Amino acid sequence: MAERLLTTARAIAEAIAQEMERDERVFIMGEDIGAYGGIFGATQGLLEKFGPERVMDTPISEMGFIGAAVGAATEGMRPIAELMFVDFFGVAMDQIFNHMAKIHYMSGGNVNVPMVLMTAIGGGYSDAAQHSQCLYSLFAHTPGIKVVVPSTPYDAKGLMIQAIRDDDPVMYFFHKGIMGLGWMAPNPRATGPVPEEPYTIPFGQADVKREGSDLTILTLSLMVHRSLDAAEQLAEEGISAEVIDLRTLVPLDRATIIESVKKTHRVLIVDEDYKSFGMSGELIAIIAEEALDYLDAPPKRLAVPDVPIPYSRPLEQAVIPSVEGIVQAARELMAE
Amino acid sequence: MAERLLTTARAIAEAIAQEMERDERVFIMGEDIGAYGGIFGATQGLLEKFGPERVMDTPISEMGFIGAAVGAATEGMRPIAELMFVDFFGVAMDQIFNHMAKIHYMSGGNVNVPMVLMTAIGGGYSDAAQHSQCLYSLFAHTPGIKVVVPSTPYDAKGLMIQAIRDDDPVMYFFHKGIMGLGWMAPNPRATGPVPEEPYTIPFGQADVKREGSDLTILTLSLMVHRSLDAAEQLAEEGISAEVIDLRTLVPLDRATIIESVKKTHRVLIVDEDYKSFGMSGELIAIIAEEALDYLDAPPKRLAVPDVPIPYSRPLEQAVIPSVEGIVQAARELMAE
Amino acid sequence: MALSRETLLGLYEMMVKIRTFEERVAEIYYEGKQPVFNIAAGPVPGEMHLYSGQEAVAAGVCAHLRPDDPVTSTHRPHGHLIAKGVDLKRMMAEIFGKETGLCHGKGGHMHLFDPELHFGCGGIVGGGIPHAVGAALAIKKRGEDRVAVSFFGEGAANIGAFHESLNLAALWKLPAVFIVEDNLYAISVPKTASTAVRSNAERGAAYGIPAVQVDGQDVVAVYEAAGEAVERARRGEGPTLIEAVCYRFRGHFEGDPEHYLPEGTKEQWKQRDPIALLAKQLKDQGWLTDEDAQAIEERMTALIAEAEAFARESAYPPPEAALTDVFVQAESPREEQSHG
Amino acid sequence: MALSRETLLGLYEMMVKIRTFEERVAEIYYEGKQPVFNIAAGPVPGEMHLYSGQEAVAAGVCAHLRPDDPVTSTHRPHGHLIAKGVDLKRMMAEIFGKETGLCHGKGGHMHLFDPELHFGCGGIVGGGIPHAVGAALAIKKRGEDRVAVSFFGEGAANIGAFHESLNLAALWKLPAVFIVEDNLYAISVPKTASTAVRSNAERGAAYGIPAVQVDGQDVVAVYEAAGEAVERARRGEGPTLIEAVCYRFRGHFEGDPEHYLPEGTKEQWKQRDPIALLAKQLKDQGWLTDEDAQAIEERMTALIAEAEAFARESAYPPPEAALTDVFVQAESPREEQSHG
Ligand SMILES: Cc1ncc(C[n+]2csc(CCOP(=O)(O)OP(=O)(O)O)c2C)c(N)n1
Ligand SMILES: Cc1ncc(C[n+]2csc(CCOP(=O)(O)OP(=O)(O)O)c2C)c(N)n1
Ligand SMILES: [Mg+2]
Ligand SMILES: [Mg+2]
Repeated sequence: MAERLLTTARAIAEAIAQEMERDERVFIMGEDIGAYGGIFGATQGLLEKFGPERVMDTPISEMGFIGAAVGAATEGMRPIAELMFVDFFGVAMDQIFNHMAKIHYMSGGNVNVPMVLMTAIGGGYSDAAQHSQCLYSLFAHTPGIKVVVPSTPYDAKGLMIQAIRDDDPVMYFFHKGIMGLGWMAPNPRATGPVPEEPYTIPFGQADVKREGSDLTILTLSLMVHRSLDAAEQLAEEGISAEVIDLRTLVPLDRATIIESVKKTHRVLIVDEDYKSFGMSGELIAIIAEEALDYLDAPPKRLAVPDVPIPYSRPLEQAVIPSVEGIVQAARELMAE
Repeated sequence: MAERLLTTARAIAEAIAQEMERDERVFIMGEDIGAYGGIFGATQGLLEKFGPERVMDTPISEMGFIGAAVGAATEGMRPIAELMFVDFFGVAMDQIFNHMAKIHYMSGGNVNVPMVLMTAIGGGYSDAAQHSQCLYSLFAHTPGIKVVVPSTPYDAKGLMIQAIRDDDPVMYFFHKGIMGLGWMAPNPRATGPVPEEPYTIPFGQADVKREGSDLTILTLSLMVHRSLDAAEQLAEEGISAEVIDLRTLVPLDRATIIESVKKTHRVLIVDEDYKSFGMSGELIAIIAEEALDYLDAPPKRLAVPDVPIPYSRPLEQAVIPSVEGIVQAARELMAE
Repeated sequence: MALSRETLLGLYEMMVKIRTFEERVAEIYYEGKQPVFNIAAGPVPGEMHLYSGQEAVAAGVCAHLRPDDPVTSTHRPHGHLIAKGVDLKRMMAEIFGKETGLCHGKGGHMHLFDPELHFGCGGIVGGGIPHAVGAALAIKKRGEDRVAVSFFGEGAANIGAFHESLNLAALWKLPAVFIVEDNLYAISVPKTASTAVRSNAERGAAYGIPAVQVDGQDVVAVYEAAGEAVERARRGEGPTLIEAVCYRFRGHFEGDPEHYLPEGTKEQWKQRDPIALLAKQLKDQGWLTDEDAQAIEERMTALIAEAEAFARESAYPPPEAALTDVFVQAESPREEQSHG
Repeated sequence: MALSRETLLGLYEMMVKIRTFEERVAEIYYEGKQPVFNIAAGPVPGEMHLYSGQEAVAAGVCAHLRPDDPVTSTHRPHGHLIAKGVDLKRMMAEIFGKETGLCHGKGGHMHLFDPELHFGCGGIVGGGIPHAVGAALAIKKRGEDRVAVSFFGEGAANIGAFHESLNLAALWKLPAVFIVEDNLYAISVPKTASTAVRSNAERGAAYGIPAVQVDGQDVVAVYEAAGEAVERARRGEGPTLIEAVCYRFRGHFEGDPEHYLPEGTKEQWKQRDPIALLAKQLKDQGWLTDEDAQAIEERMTALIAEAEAFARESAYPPPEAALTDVFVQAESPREEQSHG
């Protein structure tokens, strides 16, 4: 039988729908998630299936409705809230950071906050400084939040089901460029095989998306795709790159990272988030702590160079890691 | 003439007063900064000197008044805003992160946001999960904010004057445990010599608070004091620790860090912030990138182990780096 | 409608219970903090915000609540939690940071959670208001007749979460009651310097919510207003906003120098101690004698002494416990991955 | 009071200018996006929120403003900036992402800053409201008679920043005017599903601020209400809240499928096009002929064509420019360190 192909957006919407069917405690709230189907399509079809009681359009009150999700979760529901763009986190950060993330701990483990906060990340289409960020590092720095950042339709579905079933608060970051939206630049990998039945992918398991022996590329989300394209080019030059999709930052699959670095002895981090004080630093630190003697060259990182995302196309293209940039960085790493 | 001694709180208040005298565009806003003098004393005496027009108590509206500081700054004033505890950043993060930090860049350099956002950090006195955090890493990850974290009365004054005169938004983090407050556990180094006349300390200059040859301790804020105490003990065991006070995270004095590591070949990061995806990772990454071959042992870090700050004393003491913990970590580092 | 003797005596007892608890906590708090105050010292370290003076509000509102009615509170939560019916032992043990505490020592005085009573609180001003909205939403979704109540200060009524929460509750017609405890100050900042209107009841209009200001020293006034609001919510008719004007007798937190208070005002307010006011009324009605009053006080003192003894005798959690409870599921659920 | 011919014609011209600009930007926007829509393609990539249909609000309000009156706007800022008197060339160049643009290409359509006009905007709903409060505070501190105006949508009136800002402005009696543009929708969410009251004018009461709802398709009504508000602010009498009910003719952003619109409503609203309404009034009064109208349109078209030509001919900033302007002072100030 031919494999069923879905876009990432449809895979996510299907995961949510299946869990809503399975568990009546699950409901979803957010701006434009009802009739509109979600600005990035992650909730398409849900209103029609489940009605406005379980698929709730909200006012522009992120502090209010994300806080309400926290309150509903502590009362035994399993809410999903959509923060339209991660860039808007600042208006709701207190609820995310001081409540969603900490109530379980502060209560000594007596109160659970089983909710999913899903949000869109990423740039590359000239949406500028307040609509193009990734920011998963901020939340990975925050104790108490599981951080999920899928890259493919298959992973997106399995990780979403896992997230909804998880008893902890989960932030789920989908990159606009992997959703398979009709109005974005086409990304062939944004459509892929997705089984119809529900399935889960455990958190904390990185996925080796391509095996290689000369260097390890650690990355996630859209940058998995760019890294795979770069690996292709590098292969033509005789450089064998292993591409590891971290998939979740919290929990982080240290074992897979360390194992790969011990094999290749060289590591490049590709990250669409800001460079300093974030994911790329953490990954290098872990490697330096656990595999220092295996490194044949200083680790390298390619990330947004600590500037806000500029609007103008040539500026934006200069700061977001590109396939060419990855190829170039890998070459430099091999030359060290 | 005997040196004049001030607490850090008085040093900060003096710096602000002197700048308010020098520049009438400077004013200060915050909760309880007037009659109360600031919960941590950073504004004591200012209301009496400058009156309620320039020393403004605000409602509990951090989004509103920090946003108002941004608006006043873009209109040519030089506001100082106090966020009482950094833990409350979440209610104002949008203004900090998307506006204060980005307007200069988004405007193509045409609009300046010369303001200081000062805030209290740190735990150790059982104020629990929502009143004990450090969080400077979150802001250091954010392009467009200068991040200042002094450790002594002398540095506090010079860095505050620098911050007020700086044309960029500056976040200034003072640790409650270094303020010299009468109601906190005494810290002898919270009182120190402070010149009366105004002076500045440039950003991006780390300070070697103690020279040493066997290992480098990179730290800041209260942890400078704990590290100095630890260095003392280590010296008795024949271990010579260099203690570097970073003073500012943005800009970061990479040169001093790298130079020290090249000298000692061993590095320990001591950080009261959460361990993962933060400062400690960044510092190790920089060292791995720039001085990999100089390391005789994997870099080590001591930080809050990715848990919220617990209330109960034995729990809290277990997660915040202590003098004993630093000594122990240094010993282990030397043994590798 | 005149309240029954039983109701009034119940309110009286509850107020005495709260007051006795708070005053005893204050004494304990200063252990180890004299002659030199060190916030980190003594059996109860950290900040301490007590509720003495405001008892009429917690008692008057919570008298209408069932254990399963969700309540969210603030940095000043003791009164609400006691009025909700907490086990004083586990509450006191938490304040001592002990293993037997409500949160096994992880929460402390500002972060008390009691899931059996559907009670939560926290140290962020306004942070609990949206949680009550969410709890009310959960109630409505399940078609239950429970009511979610959120207590917060007049200072909190100026933070964004207040606005967003009231709008959501009104829009979705949720079974929620919002109680503003206007004790005139947010730390040192008086309401006149924080709030552009005299009464937060004027803010009900912004959401089409019935709103009323009541005398928060008068437990009967609070009881009646809250009763209407709770009933309205249980009937599915939506939220209510109540502002209760009261006064805190002990300063914002222990150690507050209170330089900012105009001279004599606290003494004036103490003339209207809610407990004394009700005692007088009860005595006038012949429903309470001095001996009764004394007996109640003694009973409460004994209860609290018992809680204190429990707390003191309990062990601290072991240091390693600091590392647990970040996540329910440190590992992923055991379900098998069906693909991939 | 009847408005003068000059005033009315000024308003008319301004509305035509904005409309012509927006409709031309729409055409440019679709270049490179047809037949397949790709948001990243063409000379103007990214999201595009146009102002067509709401011109009466920007024109009616800004007619009272001086260049030095601060204005904060939103993700839909073109109308406000044009009405404020921007150089269309530099504005258009910014929308094209060119070096000659207002922000040298770093800002783009949602982040237009013109310090000479004291104008700023941004992509975060409600984000600009506190900035207007701060600008008004700066004005008051300096004793000037300038006025700060903040435009935002009815959707934004449900976010916390609205509440905090209005309270601060009222409390501090600041020279500020808050304009809610109620175009009935926040993307797809109708006001009835977002706002618990019918009119945001009802929210003035929560801050003791004079508040009024006006017909936002009627530029004269907007002009008059805004005039009063601006004068009140200039006289030092504090803030005003105005809600102008209007409609967006082009969807939330370009590409909006608008499935959520009830059938026929847009067509109904287009019957009340603010430009046509004023044109009719002017013609009825004999103050505008068809030829006049055509001449104005041609003049505006020419102006905008000139701006477009300028934008097209301008160069893109060099890629390295992405790394500048994070800080004013990449290095510390040159002042000497006097100690240590
Ligand atoms: C968001 C936030 N801002 C500031 C504080 C510091 N703070 C704690 S309590 C308090 C005053 C609260 O006043 P109110 O709401 O009136 O309650 P009350 O203390 O009077 O009971 C302040 C400013 C905080 N905890 N959270
Ligand atoms: C804080 C925040 N939440 C959500 C969004 C996404 N968003 C952009 S515009 C918009 C609708 C705004 O509606 P309104 O304020 O009525 O303005 P209008 O678009 O109708 O002019 C939304 C939800 C945002 N930009 N910022
Ligand atoms: Mg109060
Ligand atoms: Mg709208």
